[in-house]
Amino acid sequence: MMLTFHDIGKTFLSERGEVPAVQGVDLAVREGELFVLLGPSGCGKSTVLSLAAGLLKPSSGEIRFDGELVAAPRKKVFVSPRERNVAMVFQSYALYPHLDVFGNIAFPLRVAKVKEESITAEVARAASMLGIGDLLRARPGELSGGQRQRVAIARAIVRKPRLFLLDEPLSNLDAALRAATRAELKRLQRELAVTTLYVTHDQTEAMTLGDRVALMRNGRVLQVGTPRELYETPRTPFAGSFIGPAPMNLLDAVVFEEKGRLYLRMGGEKIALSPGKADEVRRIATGRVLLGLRPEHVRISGDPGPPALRGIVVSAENLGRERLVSVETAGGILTVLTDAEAPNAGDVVGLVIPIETASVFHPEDGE
Amino acid sequence: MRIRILLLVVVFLIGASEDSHPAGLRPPVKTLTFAVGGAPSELDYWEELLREFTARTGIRVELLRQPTDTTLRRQTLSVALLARERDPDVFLMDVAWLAQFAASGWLAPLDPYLGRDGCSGRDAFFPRILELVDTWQGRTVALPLYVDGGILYYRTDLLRKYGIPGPPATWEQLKEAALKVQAGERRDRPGFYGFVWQGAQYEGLVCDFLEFAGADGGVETVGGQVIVDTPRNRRALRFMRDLIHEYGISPPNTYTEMTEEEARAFFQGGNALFERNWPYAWSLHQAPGSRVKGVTGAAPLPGFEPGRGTSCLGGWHVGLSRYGDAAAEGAKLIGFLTSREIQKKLALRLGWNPGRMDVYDDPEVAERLPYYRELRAVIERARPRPVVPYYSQVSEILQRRLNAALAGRLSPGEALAAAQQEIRDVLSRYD
Amino acid sequence: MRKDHDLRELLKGYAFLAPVCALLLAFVFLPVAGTLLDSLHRDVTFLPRRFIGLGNYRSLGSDPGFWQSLRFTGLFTLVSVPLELALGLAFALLLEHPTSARGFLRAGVLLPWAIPAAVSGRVFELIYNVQYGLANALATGIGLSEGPVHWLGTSAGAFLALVAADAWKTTPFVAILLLAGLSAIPEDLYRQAEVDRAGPLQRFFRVTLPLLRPVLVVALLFRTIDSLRVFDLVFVLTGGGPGGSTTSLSLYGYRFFVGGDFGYGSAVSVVLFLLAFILSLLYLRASRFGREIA
Amino acid sequence: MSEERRIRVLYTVGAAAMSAFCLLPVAYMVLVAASSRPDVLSAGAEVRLTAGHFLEVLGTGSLHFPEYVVNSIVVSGLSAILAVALGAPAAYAVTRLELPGRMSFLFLVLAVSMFPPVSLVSYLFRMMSALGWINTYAALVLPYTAWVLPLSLWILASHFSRIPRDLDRAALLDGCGRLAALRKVMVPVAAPGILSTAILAFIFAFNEFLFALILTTGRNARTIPVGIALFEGLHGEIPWGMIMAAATLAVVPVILLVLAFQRGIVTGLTRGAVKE
Repeated sequence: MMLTFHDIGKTFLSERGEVPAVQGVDLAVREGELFVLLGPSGCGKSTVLSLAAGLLKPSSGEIRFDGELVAAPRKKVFVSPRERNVAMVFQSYALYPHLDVFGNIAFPLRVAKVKEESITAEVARAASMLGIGDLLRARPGELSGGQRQRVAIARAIVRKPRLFLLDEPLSNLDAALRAATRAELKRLQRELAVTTLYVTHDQTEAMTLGDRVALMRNGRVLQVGTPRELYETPRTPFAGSFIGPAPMNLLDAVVFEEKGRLYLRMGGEKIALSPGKADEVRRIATGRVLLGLRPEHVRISGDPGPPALRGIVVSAENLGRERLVSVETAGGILTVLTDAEAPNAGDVVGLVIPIETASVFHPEDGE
Repeated sequence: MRIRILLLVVVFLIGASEDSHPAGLRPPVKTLTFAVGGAPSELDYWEELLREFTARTGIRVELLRQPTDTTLRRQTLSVALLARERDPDVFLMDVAWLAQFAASGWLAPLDPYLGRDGCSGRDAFFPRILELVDTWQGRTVALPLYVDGGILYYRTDLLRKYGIPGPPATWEQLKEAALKVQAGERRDRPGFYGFVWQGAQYEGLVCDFLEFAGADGGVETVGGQVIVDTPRNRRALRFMRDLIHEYGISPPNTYTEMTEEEARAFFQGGNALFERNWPYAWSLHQAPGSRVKGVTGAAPLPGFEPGRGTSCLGGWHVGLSRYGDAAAEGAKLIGFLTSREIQKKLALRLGWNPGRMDVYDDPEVAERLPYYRELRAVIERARPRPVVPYYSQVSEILQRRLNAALAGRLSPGEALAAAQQEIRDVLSRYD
Repeated sequence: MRKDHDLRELLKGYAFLAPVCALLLAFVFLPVAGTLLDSLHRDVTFLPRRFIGLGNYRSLGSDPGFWQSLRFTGLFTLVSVPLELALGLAFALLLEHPTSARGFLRAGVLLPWAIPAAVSGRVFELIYNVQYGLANALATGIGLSEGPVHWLGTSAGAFLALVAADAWKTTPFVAILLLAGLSAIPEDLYRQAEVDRAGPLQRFFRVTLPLLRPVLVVALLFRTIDSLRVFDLVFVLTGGGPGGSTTSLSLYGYRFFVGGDFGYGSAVSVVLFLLAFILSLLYLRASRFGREIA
Repeated sequence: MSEERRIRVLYTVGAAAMSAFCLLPVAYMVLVAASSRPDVLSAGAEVRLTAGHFLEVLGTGSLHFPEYVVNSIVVSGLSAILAVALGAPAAYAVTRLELPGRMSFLFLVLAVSMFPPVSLVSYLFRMMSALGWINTYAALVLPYTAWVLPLSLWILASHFSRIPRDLDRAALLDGCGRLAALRKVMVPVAAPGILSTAILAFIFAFNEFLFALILTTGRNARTIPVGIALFEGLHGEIPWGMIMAAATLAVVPVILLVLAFQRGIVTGLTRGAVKE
């Protein structure tokens, strides 16, 4: 199923007056795609999910399933969740405490008045897919977090909906289980090939699961793209910092043209840009800019001389497999993520600036 | 599933009815119902009479038992009649609230049935009572089933034992006799009292008060005004209060618990010399198991001057509900109950004094109930309480104020003055 | 404006509320309005109904019976409510104290509240009986008085008898309310107070009582409104006697209905209604009404 | 350790006094009901235990006592069921649906529980007599339901508001309409709460006296409280033995309810008037 949001807005009425939760959201989720909504808490991602589910009515804009209107306030159109044939897995799993696992999974089929024999078969199939075939008689209260989560997913799968909605399903699991479940979820979604909208605040989850990811902040969609695009070409400093193993270094720099070539001066160093990079930068901004350098891209070299940037090591944090080193340079403090041996505080080092993979932003974007 | 329950409930309620068993379901068939209350022995006898009526006329009658307390009996009847219920068809009314029932238009006129097939004409009954109580706006709305007048019961053995010639003619003589006998009897019977009467805060207190006030006292209705605060009435109330607090002749619970039944049980237990009560108590005092069997006499109530005593007209009158569903059968029952034969049975069995005059001349009655001769005179001279529709408000005020005086919270003068003022206010509402 | 609520959804929502509204309108608000209307009429069974405006209320002004019942109802409330709160608090403290028999204790305490007041009224009528009542047996037993005491004889005696019977019936209700308040107080506050070396009494006055204040206010107002409308116990135990000294407003109004004077009786009950209504406004504000549900 | 022991003694004495205060009158009632003479305390030796009073109260047809018991249970039962049947959807709507004006609705409902019965009863009587319902179950069940609804609605609302909202949303997504969501999810999950609300409603209705006193005239709908209040017995002066026997029998239903559902009642009552 193709899901499209066109200029969707949602405002809530509270004591303090109208609060816009979501504004001007345009999304297009393709058939069978696992589309992730990523963003900090309160960015409106869950609201978007609820709007897709029909639990909330949009204040403006239009939502379409396969081109058909399901919600359009101006045209007085609103299809209830029941008729949208949408399945959702809640962060709290929302299992019915008064029913056993079989009853929970069978619930949607029973509501749809499916024949009892086929219910038993369907439930068995869904349960085995999730590896909980032996838990059918158990009560939700007796299950572990992981098991409860699988039941919730089974309940969503069993009715073969045309849209899956998952609201941070892994957030209540412990770290080890989360990684395993993530892989399993990816395999399952691919196998069922159901269009899926997945909400999370965890960028690793977004990167590993999402076919495409929409980064949201303060009710707006900042950027949509494949995980790689978001990682490599963040359009705003926020995107840069939010995605990636460590926050991006943001330094003031100046882009200027000299004899037909584009240069970039940062912290007293003048770096020439390759023609490809020059075109890319010229399209974004010239003059004073914000330069984004990913700590994992910056390399420490023994020789502090040019073309490296000379700096003094301030501190070195041990993150297990890697080290996060902070280096004081003329252009400000730069952090470097390296798996090599970390220099000691006070050492003088040279930083090799990965200009090809750097990002350039408008100064006013980086508030 | 819930919808089905709701439907079941609604159907059940709509079918609900009011007078048939098992519970709350409306019966199609018409039944004649007769509501009456009273002491248990009376209720058993009513069952017997109704069986006899059914045997004779083939009309089935259902007895609706009511509590003994007259206010509660009135309340259940008022609720039924206000709601224009089909039952009861026939019921008894205390003479005190008959006027309100008549004025409210709840009583079907009996004139069409009088003097025909088994029902006596007006002339068979005490004319003064029929005129003053049972006639409303020119029509007969009720018939006296039995009439009452307060009488004085006394222990013949104790009077003889203490050399007292006979029943007292004046309250003063009663006091002397009581003090004398009480002093003697209390040696081995600490709970013995000279005189028991009705002092609790209820209708009975108003009757007793009118009798203490005597022929010259009492409550007059003059030109739409009800007069209660008179010097004679104040003297009577003072005497009543002194009986309890001053002379200690009447027990302390006189003004809290003493009603007809309490007084009867007290006297019947042999704990009192004199008892003021209604004639119904006579047969009970003579019944087996009563400690005063054969040593009880009855006499007219004394007055402050000899011969100036009076008796408060009580008694219950039988009426036909205007909303009943069995008018003709009801009238037959009324005719049956007020017939000479049944009135005689009531007199002999329950000691109820007939509302008709001929029974008093019956030789068997005169022989079995010797005091009836005197009683007829008492009844002919008995005085009714004010026959006005708002009597219950007047009575409520009197009950409260008289009881307050007996309880010592107000002096007799204050009590009557306050009562008079309150009555004047009430009447202004019903001008 | 709520433009995003479409009508159909709203109607379905209100349909859920409709039966409740219908029932309350038909069997509570309509009768109250009707009674209010009746109170503006001379409405007796034996006279035609006539509009007399505030006539009934003026008569009430000069009716000692009314003032007596107003005084009794007020006094009864002033005495019984604080007593029940104090006793209720003591019960709540006892009930909250962990003991093995707590379940039995709570059931035992709930019993008086569950028994209808009219039924317990008859039991107390026997308890106060002069000859063989329990009260006298106890009184003479522990030497409080030599001879049998005539409880219901004097107005003071009847008043105390009513207060005691009412306390017996409703203290459990208050205790349960306060128990909820007590159990809502976090345990570690007490541990903290103990660490600050506060003795049991200080803990009570510095921790328990202040935190219990909101519940106490709710219980106070709840009971005040309840005791203002007392009827069952008075009807059965003292019948308003002796001498009308224990007639409550409800009983006074009732007596006029049964006597066939609807107008005057309605006026009495409207006065009681206004009293209760004003207090209930206080109650709703005091319990910071309904925030949590919303 | 004396302070600790002192506290423990204080509590046991207190608990004993409390239970005596609450249970003595009930025990006295049962004692008099089961003894041959009312003056059981003073007569001492001459008293013998007898079930006579109970048999007489139940046996004497014209006392109609068994019918009062049936009436009380049916009327209170129906009112409790109706109150919960109407209260549950309303409580669901108030806690779950974004209905404008639901706060004023709750206010209106709560205000009702403050009304003194006497200010309703006279006009209610006229309504019922106009409908011809006096002395029928309808005359009591409908006003009783209206009377216990505010408390039931309030308690149900607090029970529903404790159920996680996601459960309700999950039901909607699983294809239920609002009513189905209520019936299939909310009600089963809140079942213990609903049961305790029904029991509370039953006890409140069972306790009602004024409405029953005025709206019924005979045995067809009269309830226990009125039956016992007007109980004059058959043997002249007040038959205390029989009245206490009737009273004992009358309270058996509520005693059983209290013993069986004591915890539910406590939580219900606290939710009804107090918000944790």
